[in-house]
Amino acid sequence: MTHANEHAHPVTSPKTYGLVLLALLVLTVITVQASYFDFGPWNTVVALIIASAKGSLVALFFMHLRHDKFNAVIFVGGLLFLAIFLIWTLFDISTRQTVLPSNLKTPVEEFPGAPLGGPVRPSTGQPRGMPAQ
Amino acid sequence: MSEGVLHAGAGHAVHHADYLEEPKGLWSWLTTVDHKRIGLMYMWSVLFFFLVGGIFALLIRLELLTPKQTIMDAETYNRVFTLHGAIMTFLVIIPAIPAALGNFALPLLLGAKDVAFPRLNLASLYVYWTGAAMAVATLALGGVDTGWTFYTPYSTTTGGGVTLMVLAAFVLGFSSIFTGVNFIATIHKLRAPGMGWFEMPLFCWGMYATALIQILATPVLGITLLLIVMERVLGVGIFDPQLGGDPVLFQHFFWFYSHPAVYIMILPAMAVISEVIPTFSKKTIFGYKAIAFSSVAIALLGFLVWAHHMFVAGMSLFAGAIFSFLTFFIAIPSAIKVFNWIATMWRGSISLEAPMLYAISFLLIFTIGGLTGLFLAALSTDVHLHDTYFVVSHFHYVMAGSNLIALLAGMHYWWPKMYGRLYNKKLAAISCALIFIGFNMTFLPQFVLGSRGMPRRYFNYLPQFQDLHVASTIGSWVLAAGLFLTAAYLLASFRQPKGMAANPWGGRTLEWETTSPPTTHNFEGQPVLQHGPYDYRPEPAPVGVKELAH
Amino acid sequence: MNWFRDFLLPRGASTHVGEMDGLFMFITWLTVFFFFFNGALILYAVRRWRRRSNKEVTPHITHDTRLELVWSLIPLAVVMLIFLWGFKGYVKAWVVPNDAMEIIATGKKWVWEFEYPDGTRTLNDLHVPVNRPVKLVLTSEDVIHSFYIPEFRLKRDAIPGRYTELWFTATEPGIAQVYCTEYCGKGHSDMLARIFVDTPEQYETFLREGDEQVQKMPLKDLGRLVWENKGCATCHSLDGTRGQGPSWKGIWNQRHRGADGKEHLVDADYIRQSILMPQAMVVQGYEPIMPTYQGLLREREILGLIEFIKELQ
Amino acid sequence: MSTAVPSAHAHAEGGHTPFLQHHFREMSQQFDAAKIGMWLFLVTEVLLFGGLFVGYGIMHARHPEAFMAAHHHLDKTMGALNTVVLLISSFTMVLSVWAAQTSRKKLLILFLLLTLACAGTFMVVKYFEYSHKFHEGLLPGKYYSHKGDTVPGQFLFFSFYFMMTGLHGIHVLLGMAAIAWLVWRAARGHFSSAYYAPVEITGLYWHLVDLIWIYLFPLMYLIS
Repeated sequence: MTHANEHAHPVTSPKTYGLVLLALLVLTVITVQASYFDFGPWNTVVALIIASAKGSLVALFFMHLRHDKFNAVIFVGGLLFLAIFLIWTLFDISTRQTVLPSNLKTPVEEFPGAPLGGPVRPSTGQPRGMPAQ
Repeated sequence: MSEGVLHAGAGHAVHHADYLEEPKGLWSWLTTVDHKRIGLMYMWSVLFFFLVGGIFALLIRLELLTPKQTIMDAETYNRVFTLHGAIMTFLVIIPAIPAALGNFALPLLLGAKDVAFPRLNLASLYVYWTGAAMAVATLALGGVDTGWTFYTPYSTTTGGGVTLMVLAAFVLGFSSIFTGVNFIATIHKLRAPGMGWFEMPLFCWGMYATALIQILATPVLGITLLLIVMERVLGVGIFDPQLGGDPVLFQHFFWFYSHPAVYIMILPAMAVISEVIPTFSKKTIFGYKAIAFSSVAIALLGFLVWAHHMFVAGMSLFAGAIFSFLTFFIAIPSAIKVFNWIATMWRGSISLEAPMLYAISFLLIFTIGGLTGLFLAALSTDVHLHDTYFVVSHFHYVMAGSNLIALLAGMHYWWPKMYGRLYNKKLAAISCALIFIGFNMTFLPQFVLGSRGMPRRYFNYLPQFQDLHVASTIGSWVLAAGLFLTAAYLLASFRQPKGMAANPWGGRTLEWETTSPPTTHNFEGQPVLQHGPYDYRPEPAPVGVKELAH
Repeated sequence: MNWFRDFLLPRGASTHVGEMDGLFMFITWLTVFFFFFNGALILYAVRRWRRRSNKEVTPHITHDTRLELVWSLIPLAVVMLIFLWGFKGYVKAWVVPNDAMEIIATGKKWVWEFEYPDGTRTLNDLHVPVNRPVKLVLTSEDVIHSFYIPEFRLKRDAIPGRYTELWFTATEPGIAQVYCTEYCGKGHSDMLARIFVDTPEQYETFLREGDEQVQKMPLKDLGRLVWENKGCATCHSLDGTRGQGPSWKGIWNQRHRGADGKEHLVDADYIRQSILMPQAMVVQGYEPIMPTYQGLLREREILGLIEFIKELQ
Repeated sequence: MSTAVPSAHAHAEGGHTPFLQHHFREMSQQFDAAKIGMWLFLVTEVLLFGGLFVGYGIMHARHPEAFMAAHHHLDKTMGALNTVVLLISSFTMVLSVWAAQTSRKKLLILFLLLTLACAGTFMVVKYFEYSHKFHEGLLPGKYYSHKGDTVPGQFLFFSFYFMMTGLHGIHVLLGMAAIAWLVWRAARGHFSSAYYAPVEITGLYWHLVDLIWIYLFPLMYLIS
């Protein structure tokens, strides 16, 4: 393993940084403009793709990951575990069956007016902490 | 430091001030950045809380002697088992080996002068003390009765000091993260010259794998605990079904940390055992790479399986199948390790010193602890056994049994290095036997209780379970007797003068090449690795530490 | 080796038992085998190669790939077998037959409430006909509970805001114990219920007139039974100790000060109202946490409770 | 098996700076260790915020209408303004690292102060946004008292809004403290091409704060 000296680290010129900033600002304008268009279910995806492009620019240039493979592995590894966290949790939550008792007449809202097909309050008994009549 | 005195290897008896004596005074200990002193302070703190948590455990067992109320009422009982769990998990088992033994031994094993960030290391100790003080302070607020798992919505609706306890666990998380960051940076950057990744002692691999989990999992626990605080203080609604939240989501958040955290508890134990067995078998470790990689594999696979804690929480068939399937893969690296350790003993020159006795005891207890995990990974048996005493017993075998017995193995192994003194070997053998018998007496009956249907966290129970509870309670007294005996002879060792040889066990790792106890800067100069960590071949070349001009 | 199984496991009384018990015993024997196998290897090694002199030289064996493969692949095969076996049983326990009779079970601190297809309700006592598939739809009103029947080898969490289900076919008449296995506070260990596995005739009678024995009982004994079985005992003591609710000892004909500041005489009407509309009058210093028993108690059972309380002087 | 690699030559090189800690052999080792440490810490930060992002994602999927309706209370212009301010602060931060790398002391202090100014602007804008929300009763959890909601559950969005931007805001404040400390040290001439690890790792932290905002901005202000 070679030990680079502290002053031997590659120095990026301010001009490059300026261009990166410019790109980031342009992407910000794009993402704001894109929010006025309706891509249907892809809205969030588009927003996140643009955010990831910006994030990559920051990480690669401002955080020097371009020249820093080792720490890039650490960082990407961290993101990978975040992804596992999200995907595994979603996997369970989204594959749960919506079991409903057959005698459930109307969905009783969990809070007033909630248009939810999912969780409902049980049909019997009083809610916890209901004030005395 | 003695200037100009060169040590060419083990066995030199030139007396100079060691890290225990120099500098002197309480203040110098409280402000020290020496990893060895921090490790010792961690160790004694952990042992103190082990005593506290252990007393709670004895109270629990005493209460369960009879089916109805014995010595306390239901509310007190709930608080006592919560405190037992929270103290033992967050204050004892998680820091036990990494923060105490790891801090003491890791830099020595790597041939480094200190960990990469000594001040962060000290900060971690103070954070630990702060968290511990907060956890104890909950007693003043009426205790906590949620169980250490803080399941919502119970934990967000019950009274008492839950908020403070949750914040305490949050703070303790930082101490764990600091240790993890420190160890990874240390292992990457401070290995002795000549020490490649595969010349590292396996203890370091274990610590590395542990540190990975500490870094990747602990922050999620942090945010989960903050969310509970927010739920209690602001009613933010994310885990509250009345407000549109989902209590099952909490379980995902919690187990994303807490399942890998189980490996924070077992990997360091395996790390210690991987040092003790070759030393006392005087034989090179069998399958070095397999053991090293299986540590990392356990650490990483551990992140994929947490949902097996939720098989009976209404999970879909498909999800259940996937999580069960993945869980079984943890069994492979664990099995590899056990067989590799036994293979290391094979054709060795086995010396049954106290650390080796504890290591053998670990092997047997871990065999039971590991294999009973299969019951809980398999779907149909888990449905029957989940949340019963079977689970209680299984995790005590893995966490309490394996982790704490490995802690004892490590303490007995490095005690001469820490203090330059030796304990009474006969008493050590007796107490090791007492602990082994007491432990099995306490927890074997609990497997049967569980498979017969005794649920966990029960204050009252049906009379049919009493016989086994009585057996378990008596076992807990035997276990306690063994532990008190250990404490007694370890403390008694301080009455002897310091005079241990540098390498009393004939170990081949670097810590044995400096004096016992070491000086503040561990080594005279920078040690350079001359042979592998478990190389017991007789060799003509001079062994070990070579001096470098400083 | 049936004695060993009978030592480890409770009586089996549902169609899920066979699958689970077979796997359970398989892993048990595996554990026992490897414990003694590893123990024997260690013991042998320690006896055979005990150190006699510090000068002993040991062979330098770093690894043996073939051997290591053996002890990686054999465990792999075994655990895959266990996975498939466990999965098979789980699928069976998961897929509810179409003709299953549906009963709704609601957990609340610290009772189980059951609602039958015909609208009958019971507390803590679940009556099911033998040899007929029964589906339980579980939910909770407050915190998470878990419905556990060891003799059926079944367990499922009852989660507030969600419904979960489990099903079984009870195979022999008798009584099976139900436990709550998700920690839910002070009364967790008293949150017990019983499943009465009835013959078809018994079940019909139950639906018609409630439990047979109960109908014949003297009123005050019935009152005590209700107190024990319907969850009263969790909060109301008989010996004057303060629980979640006031003790019943000596309250008959006494005056209670309510949260509204008014005094109420404890008489039959008062007791009836407290049972059916508990929130109408909460005794000062207690939380308004008692659930209503409207529709849950038969008239005779309420009379029984009144008689029972009368006796507690 | 590798043989010994003597590294004695490193001592002479590192020995002249007073900032080499005793347990490191040379400056580059110390610098690399500090960077690894910082990156590991950043990973913990990512997972800390990650928990909130996961919670947000799942609650959003559960209550899409509520989140949609609630986000209209946020001001896109303010959010965009803050995004730009933070991006510029990242730019000035990276320039201060460059100034330190090239031993330009005055520029280093200037850029650090500019970064501080941007961070301050960010917090001021946040202050106005928060006080506006408070005024309208758009508070988290049980304090939510906004009138005239058409979709229930909007308070959930604001629970996340305040928790996520609040945690982010705390990080901005901590970053400001760290940068102020850098200014103090830079003024004393501690940093040069031979030693600038604190500037570098504070910069990394600061960019992460920026990076998190880059995701918060569309998720909070721009969902549709």
